Amino acid sequence: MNRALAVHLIVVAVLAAGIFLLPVYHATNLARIMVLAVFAMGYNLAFGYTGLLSLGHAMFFAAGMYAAGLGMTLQGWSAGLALLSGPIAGAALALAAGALALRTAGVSFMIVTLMLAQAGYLTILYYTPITRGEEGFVLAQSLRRIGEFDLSADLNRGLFALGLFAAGLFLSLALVKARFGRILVAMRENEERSQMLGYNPFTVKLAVMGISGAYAGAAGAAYALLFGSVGASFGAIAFSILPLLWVLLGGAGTTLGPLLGAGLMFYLTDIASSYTSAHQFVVGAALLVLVLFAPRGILGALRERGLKWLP
Amino acid sequence: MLKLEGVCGGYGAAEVLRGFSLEVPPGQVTCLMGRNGAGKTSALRAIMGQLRLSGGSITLNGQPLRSLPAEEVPKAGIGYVPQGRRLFGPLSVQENLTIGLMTRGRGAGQLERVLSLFPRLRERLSQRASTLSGGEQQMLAIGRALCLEPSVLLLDEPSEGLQPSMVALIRDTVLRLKAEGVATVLVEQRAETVLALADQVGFVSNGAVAEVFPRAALMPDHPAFARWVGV
Amino acid sequence: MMFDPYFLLALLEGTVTAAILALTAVGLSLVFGVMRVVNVAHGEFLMLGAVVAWYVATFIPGPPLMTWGLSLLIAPLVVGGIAALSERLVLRRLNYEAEGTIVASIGLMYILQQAVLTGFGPGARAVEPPFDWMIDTPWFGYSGYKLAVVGLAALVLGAVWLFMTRSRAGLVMRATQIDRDMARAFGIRVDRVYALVFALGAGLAALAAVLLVPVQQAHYLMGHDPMLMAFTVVIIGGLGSIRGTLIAALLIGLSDGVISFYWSPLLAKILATLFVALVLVFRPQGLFGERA
Amino acid sequence: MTLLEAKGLTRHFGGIRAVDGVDLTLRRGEIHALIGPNGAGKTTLVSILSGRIAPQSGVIRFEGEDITALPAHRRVTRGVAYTFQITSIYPRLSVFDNVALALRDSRDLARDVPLALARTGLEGFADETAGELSYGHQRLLELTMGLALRPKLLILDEPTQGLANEDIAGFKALVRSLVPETTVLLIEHNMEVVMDLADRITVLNFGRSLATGTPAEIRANPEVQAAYLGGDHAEA
Amino acid sequence: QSAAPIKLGFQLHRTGIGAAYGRWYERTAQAALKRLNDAGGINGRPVEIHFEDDGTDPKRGSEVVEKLATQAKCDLIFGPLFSHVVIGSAPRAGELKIPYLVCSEGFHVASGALNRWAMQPGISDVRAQCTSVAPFVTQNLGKKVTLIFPDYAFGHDHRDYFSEAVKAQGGEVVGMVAIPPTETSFTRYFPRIPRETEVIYHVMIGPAVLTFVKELGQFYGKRARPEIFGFIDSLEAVDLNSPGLEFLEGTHFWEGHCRNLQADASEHEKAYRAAVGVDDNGASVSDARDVSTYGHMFSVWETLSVIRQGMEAAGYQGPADRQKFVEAVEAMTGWEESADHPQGRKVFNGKTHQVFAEQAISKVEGGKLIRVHKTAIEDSFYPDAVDYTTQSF
Ligand SMILES: Nc1ncnc2c1ncn2[C@@H]1O[C@H](COP(=O)(O)OP(=O)(O)OP(=O)(O)O)[C@@H](O)[C@H]1O
Ligand SMILES: Nc1ncnc2c1ncn2[C@@H]1O[C@H](COP(=O)(O)OP(=O)(O)OP(=O)(O)O)[C@@H](O)[C@H]1O
Ligand SMILES: [Mg+2]
Ligand SMILES: [Mg+2]
Repeated sequence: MNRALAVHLIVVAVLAAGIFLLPVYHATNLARIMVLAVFAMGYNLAFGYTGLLSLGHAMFFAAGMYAAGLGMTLQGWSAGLALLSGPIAGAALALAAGALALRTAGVSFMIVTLMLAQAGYLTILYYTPITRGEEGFVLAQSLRRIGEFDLSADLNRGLFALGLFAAGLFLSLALVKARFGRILVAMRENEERSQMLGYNPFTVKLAVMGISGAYAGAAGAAYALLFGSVGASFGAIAFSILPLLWVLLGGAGTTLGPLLGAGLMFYLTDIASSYTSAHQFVVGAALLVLVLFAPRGILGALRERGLKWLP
Repeated sequence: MLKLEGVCGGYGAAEVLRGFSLEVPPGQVTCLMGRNGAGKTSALRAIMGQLRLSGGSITLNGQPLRSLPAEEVPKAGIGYVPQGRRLFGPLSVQENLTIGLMTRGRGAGQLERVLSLFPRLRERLSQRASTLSGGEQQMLAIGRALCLEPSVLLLDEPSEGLQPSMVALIRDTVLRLKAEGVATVLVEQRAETVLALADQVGFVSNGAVAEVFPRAALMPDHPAFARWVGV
Repeated sequence: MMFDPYFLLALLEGTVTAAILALTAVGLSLVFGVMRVVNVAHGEFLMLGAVVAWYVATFIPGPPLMTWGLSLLIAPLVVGGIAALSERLVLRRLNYEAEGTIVASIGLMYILQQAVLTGFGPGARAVEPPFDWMIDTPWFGYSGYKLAVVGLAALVLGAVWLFMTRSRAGLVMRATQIDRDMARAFGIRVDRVYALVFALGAGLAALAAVLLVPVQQAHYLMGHDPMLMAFTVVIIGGLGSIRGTLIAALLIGLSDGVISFYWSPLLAKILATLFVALVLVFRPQGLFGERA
Repeated sequence: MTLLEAKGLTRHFGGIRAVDGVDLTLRRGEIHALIGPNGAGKTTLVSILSGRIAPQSGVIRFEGEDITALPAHRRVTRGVAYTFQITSIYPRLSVFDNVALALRDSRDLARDVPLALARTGLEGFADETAGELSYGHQRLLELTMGLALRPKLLILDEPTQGLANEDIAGFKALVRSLVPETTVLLIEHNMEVVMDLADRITVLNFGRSLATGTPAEIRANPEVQAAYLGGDHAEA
Repeated sequence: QSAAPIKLGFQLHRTGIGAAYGRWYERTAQAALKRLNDAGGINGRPVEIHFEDDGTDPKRGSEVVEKLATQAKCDLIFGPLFSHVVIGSAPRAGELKIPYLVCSEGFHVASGALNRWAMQPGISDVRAQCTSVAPFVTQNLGKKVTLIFPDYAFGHDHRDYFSEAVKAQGGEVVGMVAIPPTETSFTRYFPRIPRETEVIYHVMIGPAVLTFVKELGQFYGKRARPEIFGFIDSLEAVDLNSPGLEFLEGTHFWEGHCRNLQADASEHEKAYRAAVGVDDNGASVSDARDVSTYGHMFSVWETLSVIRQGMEAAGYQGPADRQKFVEAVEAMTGWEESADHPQGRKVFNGKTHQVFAEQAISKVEGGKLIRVHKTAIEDSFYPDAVDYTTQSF
């Protein structure tokens, strides 16, 4: 138990060191990876722990992103308020989508979330006069500050991303370690049994959808403010599949898997494209190799090979 | 004759069978008894090629089974009724039986025989197997195995969940098959069933057959029962 | 709006969309229904089929009808072969486990896309239809080939349906999917079934592609949308039900076509998408699926 | 005195009248057995009681309150527990986790889980993966989970299936120790167990209740003999 | 004083939906680079270009900006085309204070949405393009226009600015058909074209455009059809002789730069064509099937010329002079047709960071695009929407 906590603290400490010590390129990447990892951690709670294979999480990310972005540009919200609106928007939309989609299970759930997200994506396009659709819009640098804290400055960006990530990480650690986490896994493993143990599958799953949506929305809002642009491509299907891929790579149902997966995928693409113009080939091959040797993701494999305590 | 000699194997890294040896003579009923977790099911799975084996040999009429791929074992004439039924749940009763019939490419006459053995199945031919009652599922599991007209039949606790008259029916069936020359391996917990059917009884413990007795040597109060199954 | 010829056009278009959807979906229905493998690369098999068709049409001299006929043979073979290879090299080793196969098929998708991008290029390339037949109504013209696609799709679907129901193959495949160990215990050659199903599914996608290229073009990213739509069709139709697949394709194709006749196209798309989602919400097992 | 009262429960599947107007009364603290031929509707009936299946008609009262419309999980929290005929556990979780999930309001799992396991003799298995247990042990785990819920009414659907003989003896003792705090509704085909344990027996046939009575009465009932017991049990 | 090479970052759509453009942008950049280095580089220093793929994705785009700026330590970045990528990437360029020269045609630089580091000196923007072709359309093709455009920002710019210009010309927009993105078949939208329509104005992008054009042809069949005026974007990288495109004969296109070699082509134009490796039909000299994105890719070549001029004017030494570079470009007012600017004369607006050019209107004749009109640069002017020079760096 404490071993797990120690590992998490070390990871956060290493990330913090990275922000201060790494060259600016990698430090910015790290900030980006941490924000995306928050998205993935939320996804992991729903998918990795609870077994809800959603293909609609881009919708929640986009909800946070647009809530923050439009709040600032149309309503004149401050950056702090905009950041706060992200998780709220994400959670609200996730609860609404969940209330519908959770009437189904398995592949139907997958398709329903996919379709809802697609409808959400098209809605962004439909309101192009406001959202600027596919093209998106830019958040002026001058707006992206909380009081004196300029979110667009490199170090600040890193620190903010780290804070968000650490909050998300420890929250998810606490969640999965708590009774709630055990119940989530129970839903994944045998829903009928869980119901006959007195758990309400619907509310449990709806709750986790809400939490997951809040993570996604928080990441979306943070992304908009840290990197300064908002666009519909963050609501497209591909952006729903990415967190799934990250989580699977890092290890579904592990607290640190999302970070690992998001980071790995980022650097896989980044490094491959430095060496070859056919970089997708390298990435594809790497994915195959990884999955052949660690079909449960990297941390999943470690957990199977002895590190049983890994949360 | 089905013969297991010193079979060792298990799941993952764990060894479950530790030198399991057994001879199943044709046309006889061999019963296996033992405590929960002793390895009875694992032994049957070993025969079916579903267990990772690390040693020993399994032969049918001198022909080695161990080296065969799992799907060849039933074609050699071994029918299997697994514990917990393991039907093709989403398929209909009819389809489950058809799969049994396909295995050795024999005919419809067998289907007729199975259905007259379990008339309840005839009423339910188009029902999904998973919605059958527990007992009906057990009938289907047995019927499916009989469809392939086995020369060796492996039954893993077949009377589980069956009403008493059905249990009697299963006993009759085993005896009838015996008369037709089919060898049966029967894993069973109830001593009275064992004593009513067996030609020989093997007591399984700790992944191996600890003792084998011919039927004649056994009485309900035989100490082996107390020693190996705690009656 | 009594008789509006353009409503007829919307219906026609809806039917063609439905045919194309159904064609793309049958292969997926097979693979997904039997192996429960979420094959993200299915769309890439479709795309490969189109690319092969373009190569055949471009480099084999002869009238379009002949090269088209040749493509109908060659593309499924080539693509089925590639699929069988990837099944053997990757999926089999993963034991077809749901999670691993998603990553693996994403990997495969990248590789196939890159291969085509490098070899075939990023452009959209057209293939001539096998016959140049235009239907001329007083109000609009319509490509005869598109109508032919509807007929051909019906043929292909019929053939697959026959294969699945008349031959024992369908049964064997489904049993294999339900319980592999027990399927083996009844003499089913599980490995072979899986390889066959996977190759067959890919081959059908390629076949669909050959029918499709004269209408759309071969392009290295063309697989993405059809794959998602095909998934939807398969789920709405109910797993493993060919009839369901067909009806779901009609439902989706026509709803898209007809709704967009009345509303602004983008709004129509949104409505059609929501409609599909709601169908599933209120009939989670799909229209023709059965589930406990 | 009455814990549960069901009236006119009906559930048909297509043409099959699985449960067809059944009345059932359970007295507080009794062991009540439900027997009947295969396919008689026993599992369907208790599924209706536990809320897994909705009845097409009929009323269920539990402790005087109408629970017919309550979802299954709410019934569990009110004290109705069900163990499955076809084993339903969490196969990929450890035995410990399986039981921990059932101990819904334990403050100290490290203490309570081993205690719960000890009741069924599974104490040595806490760290094993549940799906890797032998069949008999999985059945025991199923039972453990039911017990861990500390229900007022425990519905056991063929609990002795797959148990070795010595475990059956232990099982009988266990069930006896549960009453009168817990009321037990027991489905069994093992007549020895039924006759030994039950205070009262209800016999179901073709979805209808054939008779209810003490073991002696049931044994003597000719209709029951014809439908279910057959000759050899009549005098057992 | 340094002889170390100047490093330019090129943000390239090598994969993703922009790939067809990307590969030609890369070829053009390579050709321009070779010419530049052969002529002695910039300020006497050789020039290198780092190409980095952004997958035509805004998220990756901003990562690529990061990579080119901070890891490859490029002096500036140029080359992106797709608007959503530009908008996703430009903020990061602004933060990193690195010049970001866009080779798009979006109305994002000149609209003021970006920042002082973003400029578009190579190609005119959508607003200028549609404003300047409107007179030709209304005067020669018809006054009742129906617009067909993709239902997102790029299409909306066309819708808004072209309608405005048509009205200013006394024409009338009688129909607007917005086509949802992700659409792969189009026939069912064509009934929305009102019967009174005299001209169809269409602009589509993405891989399905060929289908669009084909289906438009099928829809009209042999019947009388309105005049058709399209943006070449619909057919960039597509062979005009592809099956199904026969009906385009006699229709008109806007072209940023004429794909087919025109009878009056200048020497500069011929030299440019040869340098990039494009034949008289606008296809690759090594593969006649490999049609270029000729209407747009000149912007890469010309942007590089502007970079050279800007750096020379600023006396550019290294990253410390980036601001000077931007100011130097802002101070420019335009360029004559030359080897540096083979597409033609340009007027540059330093305040809006946007260039204005002559536009070609071509007619399809015998499967070739023959220019029938050239708009005046002044036709494309519109009031400034921003003055970047007043913004801080
Ligand atoms: N799938 C599995 N993975 C790992 N271990 C297993 C698996 N199945 C069984 N075992 C282990 O193998 C041992 C023998 O189990 P087996 O099922 O053969 O027992 P059995 O004699 O049939 O018991 P029962 O009477 O309870 O059915 C047990 O210790 C069990 O935990
Ligand atoms: N979902 C269903 N669809 C169709 N028939 C069903 C369904 N569920 C149960 N049945 C049928 O209803 C009847 C009663 O089933 P039930 O499971 O209640 O029997 P049971 O008394 O528990 O029998 P057993 O002792 O064999 O377990 C059976 O004939 C069964 O086939
Ligand atoms: Mg067993
Ligand atoms: Mg039952």
